[in-house]
Amino acid sequence: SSTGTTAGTSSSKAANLAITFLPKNLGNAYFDTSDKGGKKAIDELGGKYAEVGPAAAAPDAQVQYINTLTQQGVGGIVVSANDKAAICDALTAAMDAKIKVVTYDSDTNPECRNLFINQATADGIAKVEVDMIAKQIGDSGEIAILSASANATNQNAWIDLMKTQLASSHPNIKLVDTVYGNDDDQTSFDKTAGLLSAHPNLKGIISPTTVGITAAARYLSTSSAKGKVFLTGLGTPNQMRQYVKDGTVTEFALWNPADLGYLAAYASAALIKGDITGKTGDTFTAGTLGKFTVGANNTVLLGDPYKFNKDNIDQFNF
Amino acid sequence: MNSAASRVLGVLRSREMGILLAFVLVVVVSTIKNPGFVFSKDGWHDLLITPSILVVVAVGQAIVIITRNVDLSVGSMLGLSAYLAGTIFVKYPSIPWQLVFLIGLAFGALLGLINGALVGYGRVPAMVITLGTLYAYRGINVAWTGSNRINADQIPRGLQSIGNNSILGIPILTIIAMVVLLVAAWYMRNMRSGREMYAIGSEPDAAELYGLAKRRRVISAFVVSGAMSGLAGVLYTARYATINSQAGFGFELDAIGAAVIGGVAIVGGSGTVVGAAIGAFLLYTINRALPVIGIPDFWQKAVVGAMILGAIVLDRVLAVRQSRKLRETKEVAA
Amino acid sequence: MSTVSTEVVKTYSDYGRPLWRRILFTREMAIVVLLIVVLVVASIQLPRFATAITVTNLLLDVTPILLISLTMAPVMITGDIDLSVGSMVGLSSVVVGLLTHSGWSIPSAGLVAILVGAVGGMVNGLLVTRFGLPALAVTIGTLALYRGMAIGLLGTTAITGFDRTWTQLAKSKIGDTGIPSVMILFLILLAIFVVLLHFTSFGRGVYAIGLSKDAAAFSGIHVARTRVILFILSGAMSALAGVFYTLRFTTARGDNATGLELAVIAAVVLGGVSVFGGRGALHGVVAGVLLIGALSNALRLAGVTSDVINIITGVLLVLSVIAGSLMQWIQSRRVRPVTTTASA
Amino acid sequence: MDNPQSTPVLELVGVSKSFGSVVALRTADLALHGGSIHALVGENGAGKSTLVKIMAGLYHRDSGTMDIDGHVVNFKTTAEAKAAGIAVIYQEPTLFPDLSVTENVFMGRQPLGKFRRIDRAAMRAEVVRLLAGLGVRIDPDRPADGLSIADQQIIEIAKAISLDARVLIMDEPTAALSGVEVERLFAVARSLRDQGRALLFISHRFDEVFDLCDTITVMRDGSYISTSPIATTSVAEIVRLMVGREVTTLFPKTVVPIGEPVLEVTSLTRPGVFSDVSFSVRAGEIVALAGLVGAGRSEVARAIFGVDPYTSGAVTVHGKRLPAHSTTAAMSAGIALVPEDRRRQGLVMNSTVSTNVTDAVRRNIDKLGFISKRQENAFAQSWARKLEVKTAALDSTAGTLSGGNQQKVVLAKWLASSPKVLIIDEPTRGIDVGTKAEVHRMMCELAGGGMAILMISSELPEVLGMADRVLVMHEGRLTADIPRATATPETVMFAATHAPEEVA
Ligand SMILES: Nc1ncnc2c1ncn2[C@@H]1O[C@H](COP(=O)(O)OP(=O)(O)OP(=O)(O)O)[C@@H](O)[C@H]1O
Ligand SMILES: Nc1ncnc2c1ncn2[C@@H]1O[C@H](COP(=O)(O)OP(=O)(O)OP(=O)(O)O)[C@@H](O)[C@H]1O
Ligand SMILES: [Mg+2]
Ligand SMILES: [Mg+2]
Repeated sequence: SSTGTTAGTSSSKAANLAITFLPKNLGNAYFDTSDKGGKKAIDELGGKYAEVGPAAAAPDAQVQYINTLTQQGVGGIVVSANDKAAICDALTAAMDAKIKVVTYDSDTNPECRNLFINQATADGIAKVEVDMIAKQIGDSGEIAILSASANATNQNAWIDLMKTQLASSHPNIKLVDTVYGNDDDQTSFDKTAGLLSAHPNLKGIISPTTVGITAAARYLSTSSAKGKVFLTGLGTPNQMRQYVKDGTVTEFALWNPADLGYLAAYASAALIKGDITGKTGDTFTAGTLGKFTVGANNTVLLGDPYKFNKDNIDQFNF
Repeated sequence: MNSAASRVLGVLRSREMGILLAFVLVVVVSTIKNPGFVFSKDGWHDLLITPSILVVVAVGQAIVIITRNVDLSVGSMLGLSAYLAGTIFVKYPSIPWQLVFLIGLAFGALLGLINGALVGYGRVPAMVITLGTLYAYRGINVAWTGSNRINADQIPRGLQSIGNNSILGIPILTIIAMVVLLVAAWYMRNMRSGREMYAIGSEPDAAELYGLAKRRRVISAFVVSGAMSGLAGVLYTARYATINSQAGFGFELDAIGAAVIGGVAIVGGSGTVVGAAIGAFLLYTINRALPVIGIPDFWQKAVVGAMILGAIVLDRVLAVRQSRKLRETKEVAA
Repeated sequence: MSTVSTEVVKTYSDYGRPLWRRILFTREMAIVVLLIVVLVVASIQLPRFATAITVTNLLLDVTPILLISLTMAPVMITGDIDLSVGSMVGLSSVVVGLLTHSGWSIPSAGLVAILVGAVGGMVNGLLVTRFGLPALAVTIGTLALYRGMAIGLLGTTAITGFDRTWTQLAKSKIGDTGIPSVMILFLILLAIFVVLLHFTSFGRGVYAIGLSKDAAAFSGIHVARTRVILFILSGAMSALAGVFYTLRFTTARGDNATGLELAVIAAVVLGGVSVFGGRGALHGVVAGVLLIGALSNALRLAGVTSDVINIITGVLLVLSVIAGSLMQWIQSRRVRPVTTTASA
Repeated sequence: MDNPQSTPVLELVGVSKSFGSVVALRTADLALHGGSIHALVGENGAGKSTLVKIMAGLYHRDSGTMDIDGHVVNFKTTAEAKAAGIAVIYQEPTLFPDLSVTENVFMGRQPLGKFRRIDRAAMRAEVVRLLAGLGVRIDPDRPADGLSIADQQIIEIAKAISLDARVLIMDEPTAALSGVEVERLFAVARSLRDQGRALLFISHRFDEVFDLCDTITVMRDGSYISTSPIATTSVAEIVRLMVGREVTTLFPKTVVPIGEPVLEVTSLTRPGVFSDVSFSVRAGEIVALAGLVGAGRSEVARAIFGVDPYTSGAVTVHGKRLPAHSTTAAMSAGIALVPEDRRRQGLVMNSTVSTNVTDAVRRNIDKLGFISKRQENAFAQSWARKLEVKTAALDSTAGTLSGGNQQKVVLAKWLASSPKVLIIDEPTRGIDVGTKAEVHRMMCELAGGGMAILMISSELPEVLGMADRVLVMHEGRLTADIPRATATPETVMFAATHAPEEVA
């Protein structure tokens, strides 16, 4: 088809190491960190790093960017999907044009990408969050979840798993509400306020998103619920440091997003160079992170989430 | 009936009264369901503080709408000045916050002046101009901010405490909003230029024949709206302390909604800034009250939409009844 | 009222200006020319622009806006406005999703969605005409209402997994041209609306309503009925765009097409439709939509970021209206209108 | 009368003004003296209103001089003119409907108290005093919205008086007023004259001009023609100067055979507006509907035509009953309505002449719903010729035509629909004598052709001169049905001012 000619550069002999990161949206601290990791890896590889993305996390805008990248004939796209199906066709078209597609952070349907770099297994993430909140509130009472958007694939998967684990291992904990802050600071902030007024007996909040947990912590830190309502979830150390220090938050978890980007970039490069095809069992080396093996469903696992608290938080800067 | 009594009756029958009652109703119902809605430190605090930023923007928006214009760019202006305020704090952490408030006001006024000049001199509908600047200002914001963001730890604690602390049980933000509101209400009621804005919105052609300084008034309305958005931007920084390029996105519809719910006629010439402020309170309190009343998160927006429609339909029905009454009484003079 | 009224019977010229001036010196033509300039410059400057794949992507991207602009233009020509179109796209998407999920076929689900759109449009129209409310205020309300219903109905889920024959059809191209097949549908609709608006007495009524509702009513034009019909068409067309949206992105979500209303209005106004009503033509509108689409596509391809695209869209919009009034102003140095245009 | 020795308060010499290619004023001269009421007359489009707007500071003259007390002035804004003591009452009232009567009177110059705060109490007291001085009872706190035209005109006058202006200009202030209201206005005008102010009065009604004014200036085609004391001139003389020829008969009434009833209205009622209105109009008959402004005549006409609804009663044409509230049904039954407010209702002002002419018949000239510009122009061409509309091209904007020509376009629009019943509301409002005679001649011709004509008019001479039968309305009810033979000013006015029970 006509796509072959436009993607001409990618079929030249030298590997086309122009790799573009397409996060869910720009201006998101989490992706800033992860994409910086990606840039570091691409610089090490001598490739060409770029980052594009929509201002607001919507799938249609992501499709336009994917199409443009296909037109430009980049070597690889590293994308965090705003919708697991919506961007599928655009990604398939990109793969047809010999572009390697790696998803990170939030996956698409498996057939629309070459590889998914999984920050942690959904099970592991759900477990770590449930364990932390159970420990903090004394394994009984009302809790609520402050999520990102109602459509976020990864969030919903974790929430479902958390529900199962709560039901099976923590019968005295009652999940009373799930609200959506849309990964928007102001909305998350106001939703936290709403949660507290709607549920006067609330003892804990889990926010499995870095935007949400920061906004919730900021709300709690000046509210009278500070110290009474426990907050945990997924956050970055830099954003959470002051709230851990002032006692608003005891413990939260995350993987290292920079490592995630770094690994995704190396995986993308390995695909472009033809070192791996993405099939289960392939192995490749990701710079300083060492050797990784492609697991089931063409997925590479970064590792287990890491817990941050007063004692260790100052050792991290991202 | 003596005039004092008729004035009291007039106030009771006014458009603002209806919305105020609706607001009280929402609060009462929520409080019955959950006393903490009002009778807890946080409930009280949130009740007052949540709508405060919108109040400031809605006051400016109401003034623009009263002149038979509309300002769609308020959200973008808010975002730009919030980021400007944040940047100033990052660069000069010891800067007095009062100065930043002034800078925000002035910067917003400048953006508003651009809107106003384009509308006034271009003789083109404000809706188109401000739709254009909505895009342009937001674009400038994104270009400037890029994927940067300003985090809470970069904003001085002093400012953040302004954003969240209270004096005598009333949040500072709310006090600021109320001061702004009172000044604007006084101005719109008691100053010649304020009344001229009503006149211009009521009948622009007559205003022209009459020799009112139409262009100047319209431009100043936009400058005020810009300044209010600028101030709101700084307040946003103070309250949320986290700013990226999307701060205030979509705020224009909330601001117009607040004004419209508050009885400011979209065709200009009538309504008050106080009404717009009550509209802002009603709009955001509803948002918070719905989960308390037991309506799931997902349906909130739909309820807000239904409320806007209810408010304007009710307002219209009352206005029609009123003007029919006026027509019927006209022959008394003859 | 000539002093001597028994002169020879006069023949009036049909037009005050020669044909070429009437055709070339219009707002619409300026936009068409600008579009051509953008296309030519982009093709020269960006080697990857003049390709079939660009044609495909550009047209697919603008299809929802193109569709909705066909009805937004007449709505705005009557002096109304419909801000609820983006929300209706979302609601229609959710309806399609829910129905197919419970076993309906795409065509029947799509028809129901379009019906829902028509009803939503009718609600807008009746609120505007029955209560004499400004369309801006009403549709701000339904903007929130319809979006809220969409989000409320679907909750957390996004429905995917539509019948592939339909999702493929939504993206298929006509042969090697790169032109999406959906353009055939659009062209048919465009033809219908061009005839309706520019060559029928219904269309004449639309313009008359926009210029003076009173005078139109006294000329036997069904003012309220016409306005309601246009709102119904607007709702139905937005729903159709919603069906396309769902199929193209193979996902039904409540937040689909958030903010689309402003993009549509920007394009329609750029294309020469006056927000006061009474002015505008569909060739300008289509050119306006394509202009914004082509510009953003070219700029993205050139590596320009979305912010600059936003700035350019905004500035273009402002410039395009200012240019018109600048010319008016130059003319007004000679002819000063007594009734100055009000700003709203 | 003019005192040639004294300096005029306001003097214009050789003023010209063009709008693009349209020359509105060529050489206009005018001198206004204190203690005098000066009349300005001329055909439609003679340039009177343009001259007014120049004096008001709204337009800027292209050449010529304007002096106040012998000093040249150049107003850039209406505010400057106001400051110089010139108050203008435009034909269309310039009120702000949402604001109170008080605010309307004082907009922009409210009395101020401390901190430049508006002193509402003082303002209200002053308005109460002004209105009392004018002898009217209008609630100063009510909004201007909903006031009758007459009351609106009173507010305009109160405004002008409160300005304490030295020059008061009134552009056709009486066009929409009834007899009583006109008298009240004249009383105010005379007292202002006696205070030494200069007044300018523009009107197409000569009886008023000769009643009120002491000096008269005639304009034709944008040029000054003559100024003379009223005492030394006559109506015929003025008309000759204005039109440039003799206008012999203003009411060329011809006797035509009266046929069968065409339009029949029975017990038409709309609560609060009109009730139990019954009458019929026969082919070839001109029936006048007289009454005071606000009696509800236009409302009856609108209900018959289907623009407004009615709650009970019936309208039939040739025995066929029409559905209520349907203009299309009325039109296809052969009714046409030339509405009273041509700027808002009669014409689409921003549309072209040809579209306006075809607007009402567009469903007749289309083919299977399709309409083309060519058909439209051909159609408009023929009707513009028949009525001799004065316009440069068929695509000129209707709003740029002078009042009389606009009226011709409205007539063309409705005659084009070949109606059986023509309802014509204030057919000659704001129209000069020459055109007026033409309109009247046309009405007689149409009646002669078998058309049934219902004419609403506030001008008694027109009613008496044209009608075969006079219906009179008072406060929403028909109070009299007077045949031509017995119709006199007295019988009509009596019925117009008395409720039905009192009519014997
Ligand atoms: N704004 C304008 N643009 C173009 N032509 C105008 C404008 N105003 C007035 N004219 C033209 O100038 C001429 C004089 O108009 P003007 O309104 O002064 O007449 P007039 O004496 O007041 O007539 P009438 O008795 O109908 O009110 C007319 O031919 C009119 O068409
Ligand atoms: N928007 C406009 N553009 C151009 N000319 C105008 C406009 N409005 C009014 N005119 C001119 O002003 C003149 C007077 O308008 P006016 O409102 O006084 O007309 P009217 O109601 O018909 O009464 P009369 O003609 O008796 O003055 C008309 O001759 C018309 O040509
Ligand atoms: Mg005039
Ligand atoms: Mg009347």
